Amino acid sequence: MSQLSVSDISKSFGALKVIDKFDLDLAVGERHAVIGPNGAGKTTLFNMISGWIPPDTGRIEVEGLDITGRSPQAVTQAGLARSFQKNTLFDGLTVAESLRLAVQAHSPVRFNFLQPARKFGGLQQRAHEIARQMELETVFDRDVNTLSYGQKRQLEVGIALACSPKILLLDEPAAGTSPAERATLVRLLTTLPDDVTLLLVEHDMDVVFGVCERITVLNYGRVVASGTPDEIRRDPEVRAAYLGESAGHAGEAGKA
Amino acid sequence: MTLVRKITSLFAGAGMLVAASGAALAQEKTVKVGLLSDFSGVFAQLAKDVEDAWMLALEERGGMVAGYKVEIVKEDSENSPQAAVQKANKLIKSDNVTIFGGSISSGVGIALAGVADKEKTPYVAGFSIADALTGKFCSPYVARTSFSANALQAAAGAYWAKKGVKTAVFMGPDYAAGQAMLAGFKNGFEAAGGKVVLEELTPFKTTKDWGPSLLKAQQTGADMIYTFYAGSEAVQVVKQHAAFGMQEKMPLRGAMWIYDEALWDAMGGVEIGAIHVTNYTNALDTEASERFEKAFEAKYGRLPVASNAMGYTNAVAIFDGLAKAIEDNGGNLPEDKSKIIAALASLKLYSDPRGPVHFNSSNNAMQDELYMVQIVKGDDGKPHHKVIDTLPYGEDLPGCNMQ
Amino acid sequence: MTFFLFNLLNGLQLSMLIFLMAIGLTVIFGLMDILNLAHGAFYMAGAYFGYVVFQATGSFWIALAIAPLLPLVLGFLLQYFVLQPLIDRGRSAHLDMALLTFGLLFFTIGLIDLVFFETLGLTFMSIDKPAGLGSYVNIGTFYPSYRLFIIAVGLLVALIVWLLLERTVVGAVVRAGVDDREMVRAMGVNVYVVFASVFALGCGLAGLAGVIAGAELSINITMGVQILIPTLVVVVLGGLGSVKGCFFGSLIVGMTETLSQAYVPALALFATYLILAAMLVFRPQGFFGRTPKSV
Amino acid sequence: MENTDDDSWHPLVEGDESRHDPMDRAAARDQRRFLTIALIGLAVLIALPFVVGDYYVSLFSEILIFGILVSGVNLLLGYTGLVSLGHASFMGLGAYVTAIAASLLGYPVWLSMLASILISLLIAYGVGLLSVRTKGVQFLLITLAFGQMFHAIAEKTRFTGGDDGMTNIPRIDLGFIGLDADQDRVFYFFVLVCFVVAMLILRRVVESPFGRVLVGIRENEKRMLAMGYTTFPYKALAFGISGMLAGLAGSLWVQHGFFVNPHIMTWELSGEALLMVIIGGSQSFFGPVLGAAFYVLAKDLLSEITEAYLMFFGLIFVLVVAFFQGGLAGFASRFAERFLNRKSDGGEDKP
Repeated sequence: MSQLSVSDISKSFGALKVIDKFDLDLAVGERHAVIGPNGAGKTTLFNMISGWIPPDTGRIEVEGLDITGRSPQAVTQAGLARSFQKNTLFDGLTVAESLRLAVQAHSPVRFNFLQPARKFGGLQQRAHEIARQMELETVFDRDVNTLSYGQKRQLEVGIALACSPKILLLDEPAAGTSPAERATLVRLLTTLPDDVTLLLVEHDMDVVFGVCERITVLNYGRVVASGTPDEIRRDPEVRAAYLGESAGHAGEAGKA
Repeated sequence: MTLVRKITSLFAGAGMLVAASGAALAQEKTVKVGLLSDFSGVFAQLAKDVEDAWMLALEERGGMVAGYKVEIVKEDSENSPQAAVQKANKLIKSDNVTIFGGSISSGVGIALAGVADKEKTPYVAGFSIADALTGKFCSPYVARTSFSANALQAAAGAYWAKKGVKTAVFMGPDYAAGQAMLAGFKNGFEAAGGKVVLEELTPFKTTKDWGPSLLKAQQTGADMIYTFYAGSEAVQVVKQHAAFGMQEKMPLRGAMWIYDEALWDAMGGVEIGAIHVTNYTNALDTEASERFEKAFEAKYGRLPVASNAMGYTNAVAIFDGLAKAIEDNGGNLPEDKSKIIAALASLKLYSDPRGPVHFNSSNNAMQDELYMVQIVKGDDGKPHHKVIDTLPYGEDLPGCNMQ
Repeated sequence: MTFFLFNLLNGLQLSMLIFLMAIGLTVIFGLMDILNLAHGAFYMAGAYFGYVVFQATGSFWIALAIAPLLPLVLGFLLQYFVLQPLIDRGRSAHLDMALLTFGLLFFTIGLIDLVFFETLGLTFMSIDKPAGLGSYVNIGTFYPSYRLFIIAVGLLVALIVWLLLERTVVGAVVRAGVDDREMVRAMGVNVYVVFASVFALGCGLAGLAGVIAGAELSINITMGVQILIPTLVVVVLGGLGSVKGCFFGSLIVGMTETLSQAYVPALALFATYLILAAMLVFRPQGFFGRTPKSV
Repeated sequence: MENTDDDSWHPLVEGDESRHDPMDRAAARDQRRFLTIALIGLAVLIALPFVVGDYYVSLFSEILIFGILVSGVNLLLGYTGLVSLGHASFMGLGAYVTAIAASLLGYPVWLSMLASILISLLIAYGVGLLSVRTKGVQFLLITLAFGQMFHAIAEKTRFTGGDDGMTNIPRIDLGFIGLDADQDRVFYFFVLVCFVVAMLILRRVVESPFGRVLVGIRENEKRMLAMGYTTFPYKALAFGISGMLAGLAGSLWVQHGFFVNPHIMTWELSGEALLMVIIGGSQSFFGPVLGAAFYVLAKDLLSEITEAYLMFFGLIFVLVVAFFQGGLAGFASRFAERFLNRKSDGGEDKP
């Protein structure tokens, strides 16, 4: 059984067909990227899978459980966590508090309103583990708004990861980062636990080819191609439609 | 000055020890009297009128009652029962007043009656006309120097019915006082053969437009509209009534509040010929009212209005009641302060500007004199009051069960 | 039947008065995200200043022409020199501005109380209606001509606002800004001047409503708060930022208040709030509000 | 990243659940700070009635009652980021329930108080379920609408005296410990006990996992949804708790003044509660209480000078919102930090 199965979903805004009969199947532990030019419908696709926008047609399943049209929180509780393209963080809280909230969301104590939270040390430990994993240990007690941009992107991913997801959806984690920060990010993503399935939307080909083993190319809401990084690089249609100049560059990066 | 008083009173607890030892040194005997009135809010003007009258009454007594120097402590009840309770507590506990009075709003009056009864400190309502004040909430510590809602309006209702008015629409704000006024008017009017064909109570303080109510009144074809509105609501009702061209067809009648002198300007000039009931007007020509009028005009440079007279009687009752209680007690303030109210209620104020008024001993409520007043154009071309009739005081509603 | 028609006229009159208030509030909110709770204060400023001008000149028309200028100027200064700089310094427009202008409303009420009542001893004031509008016309029954005047002014303002927004360049900028605030910045217009001008116009209209109401109702210390609540209800009913919604929202509130008072007085206190609560529960974005952007 | 001596903090040390978690230094520091302020404050409040005059004892009872109300309001405003303009109606509800039960139905006051607390919790929770679907301006207005409706009901209800209200409402009977609550000093201590209990409960709530969720909702509700929190019941319960505290305050208020009428339910009082919270400091646990004290005392002083005291509060409020978001509590804590930092090079605290 596949971990995430998306079958035949479509979405239109008015006359504009944003996603047209999209299919996707992810196996457990698969690292998969969706790429495509701006306006290809990647973010809409993400929003549909993570429950923010209901699809017009089609069906989405997590481990065989139908989550089509369910609320974002229900989708996350079903084991699918996402990050955001634009930082969606808790500016007034510390890194520790942010991660702890994410951990707590999947703990039975979350609605406990009469015992001090500090009694539940496990939450804190798990939060710290995530911070270590995301290389945010040194800023663990700092306010989020004092972090560097790259650290904020790491925290974006960290918060999603702290939800202990089976499937992790990352929406352009490298958007706006420097090359050094991108390298860190690639390193972190490659060390994700094996049983976590990863679905990535990303513009930066270094990250895509560095992390993913399968790639789907989207253009005008339709799948143009799907395959391994090598297949994608070779696909003439992809080259024409999308990769263009950057194909060669990406190819080199992929080999590197 | 006042700030110093605040700060010293803040530490009055600690200061009490000192004060006790020094008390014997005090030569002059003083009695503190609280003037607690709605100095802010919709009744601010009335409260100011009451204060002016108090000061006149105090001046006439040389600032003394029965050998005690009178010290007035003024507080603002903000037209809010909550604030009134708080300020009354302050007057009683921090300023140690012997007696307090002057209130305007009925809601405030009822709240204060509760405090007075609880704290065993006399309270004399000046303008709070709710029937319940000297009915359900009556107490040996509470007296009232104004008429009650029922007595005034029943008298007015009976008057109009006898004048041949067969049908009337009642309009008023939908809260306790408005409901009380309606009941009183209806009692008197229907007992004398009239019929209230529409009872139109409008949301209090939130009504912006009386058009719908005036249209409804028109529909009934009644002989007159009888109203109880005060302040800005009165201004708006009178203006809109005129704007709908109803002055001829269905005249607007009511008590003194609706055609209050203070509102004439805001109404854009009062309607000549309008008639209302009142318990005082400066057009009265009794000896007592002429004397009051002269004294008031000498002090303030203007003629007194009904609220001045109400405040004056209030102050006179308090001061003379205190004097009587002190004299009855051999020159000292009585321990049992209910004796002050008892002394006050036994006063016969035959030379009050309002006319010969007296208290009803069973509930300490004043039995007033009532007049029907018309607004006429005077020789100076300005509107004036003219007394066109006197009418007998109605009855206070029963309900007082004083132990 | 005529009873019903005249009630409709009354309702229309009240609707237009509220509309004059609400239109500024809703455009300001749509464009700048500021819920200007001080709108009631500008209404008061118009009425009180109108009274002063009227006392000085004896003319309703001069008061009507001059008095709205005070709230207009004050509104411009407030937005340009206080609110916008604070927003730029990172104050959340939504919450902080609502709270701040709420404080400003309290301040204005206190200030007016201090000046007009405590210092000048004036409690109830009014502006005399001009000759010709002070009386009534016979249209089946006597109907106040001033009410017809209010209706005319309201419709006229609605028309002008509509033309301004739909047919002028500035209007296009404002409309674009209501739809997408970022877009205006990208257009290279001096956004701050546009913002402050729109804010000022809204406040000026509130002041105009104040002068008009000052002649029909009475000028007193509670008038600002009294009109503010139905105005807020209108803005929410119509959908925050929606001009069309504002117009129809005004009609709904004005008609509800008038008709409930005429036909079901027991409900008069509740009717508007019931509609508001029901709507917020079932359609939080308002009748004409855009559905909130996903996410 | 300095280490304080008693917390031997290291990431690899296992969490010790019997004590507070050694890793959670911020919580520990916050707890120390809370206890310090709470103990000093309590000492002052206990000593107060022995120092000040009768009137001020009753004024301080009022401050504590408002303190309960505004701390509840702050659970929404400061912790959850929701501005309610309808809390006066829950205060009024609590007041009316006590008045009706104790005065009309003749139940003992303590039972009436319990009824006030329960009923205001339930009704506020119900109103919360309907209101928290909205946020921001809409939330402000829907709470206002509910508040106005409650006010209208109170005005229209004849058996509670309509606009006149009810008077002569008894205070709690403390005869079983030989005390008479009709004496203001005794009543003050009764209010103080209620206040302490309310604050302890509130402290538990804000410190709990639930309380942390509220803060998360304030900071970024979208992310909370994405994390898998169904935020709706959290907000509704916060609204309920907040309304319950308002109900308790109302129940005490009616005993304090022996009186209740619908004016207690006006939205102006809800607005004043917001003033108190903001002036005192919405980011701090005790800030609102400080704001209540400031408001009541300053109003008392100002009303001696002018009846237009609203002008000053309006101005102070505007300045606080614009420039001093921490309010009085923020001021105090900055002052205290500077003072403490000079004495010992202690770590910096987040207000």
